[in-house]
Amino acid sequence: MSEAFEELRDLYQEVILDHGRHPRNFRRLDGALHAKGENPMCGDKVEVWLKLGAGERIEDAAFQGRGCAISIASASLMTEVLRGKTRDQARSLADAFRTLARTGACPVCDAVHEEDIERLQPLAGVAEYPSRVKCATLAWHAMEAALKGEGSATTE
Amino acid sequence: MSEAFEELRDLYQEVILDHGRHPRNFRRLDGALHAKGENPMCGDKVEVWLKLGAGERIEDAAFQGRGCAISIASASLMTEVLRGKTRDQARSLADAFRTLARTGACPVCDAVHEEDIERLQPLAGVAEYPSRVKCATLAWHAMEAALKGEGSATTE
Amino acid sequence: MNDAPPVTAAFDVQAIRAQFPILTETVRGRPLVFLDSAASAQKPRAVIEAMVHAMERQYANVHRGLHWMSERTTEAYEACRDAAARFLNAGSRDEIVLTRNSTEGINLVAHSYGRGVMRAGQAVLISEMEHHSNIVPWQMLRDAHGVELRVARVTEAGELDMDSVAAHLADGKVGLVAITHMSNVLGSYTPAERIVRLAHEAGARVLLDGSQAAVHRKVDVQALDADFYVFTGHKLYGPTGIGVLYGKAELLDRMPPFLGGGDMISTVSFERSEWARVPHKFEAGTPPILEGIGLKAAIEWVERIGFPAMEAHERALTDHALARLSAIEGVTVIGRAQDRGGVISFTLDRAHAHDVATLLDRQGIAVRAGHHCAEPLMRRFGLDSTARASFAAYTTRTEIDALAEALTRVRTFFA
Amino acid sequence: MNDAPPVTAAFDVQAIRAQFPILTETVRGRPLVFLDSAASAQKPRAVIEAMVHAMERQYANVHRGLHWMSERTTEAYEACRDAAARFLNAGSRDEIVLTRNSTEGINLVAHSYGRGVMRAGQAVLISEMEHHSNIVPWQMLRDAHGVELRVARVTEAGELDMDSVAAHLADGKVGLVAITHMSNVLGSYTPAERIVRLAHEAGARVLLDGSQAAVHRKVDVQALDADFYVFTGHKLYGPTGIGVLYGKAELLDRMPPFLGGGDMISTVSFERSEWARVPHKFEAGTPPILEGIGLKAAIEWVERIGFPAMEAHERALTDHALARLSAIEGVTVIGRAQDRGGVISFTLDRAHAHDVATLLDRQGIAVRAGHHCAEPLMRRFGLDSTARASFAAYTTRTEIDALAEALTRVRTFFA
Ligand SMILES: Cc1ncc(COP(=O)(O)O)c(C=O)c1O
Ligand SMILES: Cc1ncc(COP(=O)(O)O)c(C=O)c1O
Repeated sequence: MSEAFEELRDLYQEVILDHGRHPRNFRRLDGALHAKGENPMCGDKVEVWLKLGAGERIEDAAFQGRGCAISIASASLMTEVLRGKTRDQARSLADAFRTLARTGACPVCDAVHEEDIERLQPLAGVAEYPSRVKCATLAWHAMEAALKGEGSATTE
Repeated sequence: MSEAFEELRDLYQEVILDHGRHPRNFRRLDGALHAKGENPMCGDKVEVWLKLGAGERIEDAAFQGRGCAISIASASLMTEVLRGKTRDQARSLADAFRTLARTGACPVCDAVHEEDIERLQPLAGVAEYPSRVKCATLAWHAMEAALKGEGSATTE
Repeated sequence: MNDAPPVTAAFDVQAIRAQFPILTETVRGRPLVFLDSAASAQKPRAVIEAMVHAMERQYANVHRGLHWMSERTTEAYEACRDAAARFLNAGSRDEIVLTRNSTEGINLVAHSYGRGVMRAGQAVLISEMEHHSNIVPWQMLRDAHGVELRVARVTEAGELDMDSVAAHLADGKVGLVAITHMSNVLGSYTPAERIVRLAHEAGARVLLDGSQAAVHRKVDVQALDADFYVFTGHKLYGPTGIGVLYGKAELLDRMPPFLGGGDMISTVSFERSEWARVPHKFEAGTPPILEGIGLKAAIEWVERIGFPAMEAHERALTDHALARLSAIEGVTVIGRAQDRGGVISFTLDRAHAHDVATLLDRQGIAVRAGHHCAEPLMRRFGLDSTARASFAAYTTRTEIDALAEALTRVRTFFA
Repeated sequence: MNDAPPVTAAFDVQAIRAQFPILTETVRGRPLVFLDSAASAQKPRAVIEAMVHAMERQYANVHRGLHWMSERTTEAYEACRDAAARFLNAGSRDEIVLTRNSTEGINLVAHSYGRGVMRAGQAVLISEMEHHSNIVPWQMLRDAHGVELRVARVTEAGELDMDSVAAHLADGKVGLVAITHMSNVLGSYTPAERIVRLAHEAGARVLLDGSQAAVHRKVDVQALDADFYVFTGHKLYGPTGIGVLYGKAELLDRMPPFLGGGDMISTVSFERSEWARVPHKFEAGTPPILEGIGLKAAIEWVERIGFPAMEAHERALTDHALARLSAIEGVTVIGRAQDRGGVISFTLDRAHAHDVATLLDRQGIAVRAGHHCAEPLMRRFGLDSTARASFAAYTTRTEIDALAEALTRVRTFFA
């Protein structure tokens, strides 16, 4: 790949392109916790479903929506890393991810979320593009709304 | 008079101070044409009376009012120079005077109004102080309103 | 105050660029290619210097000061009104109200003409291609004042549907037509003269939103016979914080004031106040003094170049851009109006407009992406968002080529 | 961006003056003595440079741009909100609405709180010493919305009559008290904390007009427990075209929007629009971007000097000026409030204020003369007009001596 393309890669890493093109867990879940997320500024829309299992752990997570590659890839990656998490763990991971997206790093998260943050690392590049941070965090806001039993979230 | 005072003289010539302090024809005229003038921006107020005599010539002119030295002196001088003028002459003199006050000179007036403009010349200095031009022209607007049978004029 | 080289018949884009300090900046390591002038234009040195001159050498509050600095500043600020009157060929400087921006100008008309003069049961006619600033004020008027809101259609080609305009005017209920003079999304001009004629025949007044048009084309409000015309300074190479509302004197005279405060009154007592005469009646509080001084410089700068030269330059750029963009597989340009200016919206297959904009930005190219404050128009074309490139006097062919090449790269990337 | 020398404990007025290019100008052949800062203050280099930096190096429209220039400009502009929140000690940056000036801030509250939240039959309480900008919007509200307008008295000493305030609040009908925090004519401060306490006890909200006060004294809206607070950028050494409205979040949330347009909505369809969240709900259209950047620099400039030093300086000047002016035969200073700042209105026997101002101007001294947009206060004191000298951080003792000497000359002249 030429140098010119290399530049484009710093934000749009292969993982993001891949999840953007082929989102995982792109489906509805019946009888699950559910919330919608919307970023009215850019029109991105996402719906998130969470199925809680034994010990209130997330057994299955899924989403549908439309938007930019960043928001779709972030939602897709999120559904993957959420499996097996308790409510508290999911919320704490959401905080960690928001820090990552806003600042490009999350020094304090290493201890707890090391492995998950590593998987989410490809999205750290959005920190360089402040207006895109909300694309990356949209699904996470919706996920938290679902956990709280709120029907919707907005990242205006 | 010291140099410092000389500076103050370029606008406030002795004639103006004198007419400002001792306005001439400062009275009402019964049964005469009459109009009020007001400059709401600065609060100056003036009333003008004109008595027409034979041949529709101004036989007597008078005023009352309150305001700054410029507006009082201008009204006072006006009542003096208006005597004996026809309506048209008074209007034409008002035009000439406004030019004088705005620009500091009235090249085209010399022929017709030479003598009157010379008497009014002390007011030419206001041209250097654009916001004061309206003080000088207030009475003249009221005078024209009186001639037209309008009750009031404003130089907002 | 202005040392811009005289630009005459020949349009020398490099000489023009040299007057815009920002154009030598780099972004993400690349020379800035600024194709977002429809959102806000960059500022030539003449504008910057006029504002600096005021702040460094000649400044005070205006209108009420009797001292030298105030009188000189008043003259400099009020000269903006003269410049705007000349720029729009208004019948009188008193028909120029200085506002904050187009949005405020439209709100002023919606308030003072809408609530003050229109009656419940009348209608306002807008179109599907309005900017939110020419939609929301009319919705608020509708909801507060019982006025109907009608919407003229836009054709598939992205032109105002004049049959739809005529149909909406037919019952004579429309009191005001408020329509853009040029779409900020599609670049389409609307046939302003015809709109005005039709509207007047149907007894309606017309407000034209010239936020885009006034930047690219000579506007003559008397020739158009427009009742109201608005534009915004920051798109015309001027500062933010200032805009212009032209209104016919007879209308402005009849309208109640908009905001209350200093400068818009003639006398005040607690019982009642008397309004100052037009246009001051509509200008409450300390005005945008520095901005007026900057806008005057911007208008003069545009006049020195002249619209014939600027329009020719922008037309050539637009043709070139349309050709280059259309040649890229997967790129769709939205709208193909006959009469159009240098604003081009497009989509790229399989890539979201936001990703396109970010990837262009990564290559130093600034385009806008989103709904461009025209959500209803997006919906009209079945879209969520588009990317938009827009051109100004300082835009070059090379920059458009850079856009086309970068876009080709983005396309390959997402393919 | 700012090369102002650090000003620490010791207040060095010459070092401050050096930061204001305009102060070296001459007027009518004399060095400028600018004693009209209460109308609008001069601009320090830090403000000029911040605005120039934006125009020359980093500018684009804000909020909706995804590209570098837009993102950086958004950050720079939004930093003004943070600066204003810190400056007023607001609980949150979302409680800061950026307006055009104080006048717009007051109109916004009169519209969105007055029409949107208050009910007919309630009353608004103002005072005899308000600026027209804090009178006329309430008259318009009264006439449009059936709200009563009450006026608290001012004592002969030029202080707000707190008994009168209490009496007007007694029947519990007052929904909003809108009172100046410092008179632009008399220099009197009002006891803002007591006003707020009394008003809250009577169930009323309070808007404080800080156009003058915020320039001279540390304002802490939380300590005051003010519901609304406004100030205007151009009096705080900032540019024209920008002002600040602070409002408690719970109130702003309940209030309907003011102007409609781009940036203040979350979604738009022709049927209805949803408003953006606070504070953006109140900010329609392209905001005053360059002005926000300038105001932030102004706030930081003031903070670097610090109010303790600035207040001490201005208090010394005011005491000196009061002593010198009172010593001139025929000069009457209007008002003798206990708590007062550097704004002094005076009259001169046998000379009209306008003549005084012109004759001072002839000597290079800029003072204001007239009703100072406070006609009712003039009437309260039986006056048509006064001359007014007002002081800023850059004012010197020598300038006040120059005023006193020039005034003596004027007096002799008119004697
Ligand atoms: C006390 C007071 N309130 C309000 C204003 C209005 O400020 P602005 O004209 O900037 O809106 C002023 C100054 O003009 C003032 O001194
Ligand atoms: C067509 C059109 N109308 C109105 C506006 C609003 O202009 P402003 O935000 O300066 O008020 C814009 C630009 O934003 C526009 O393009």
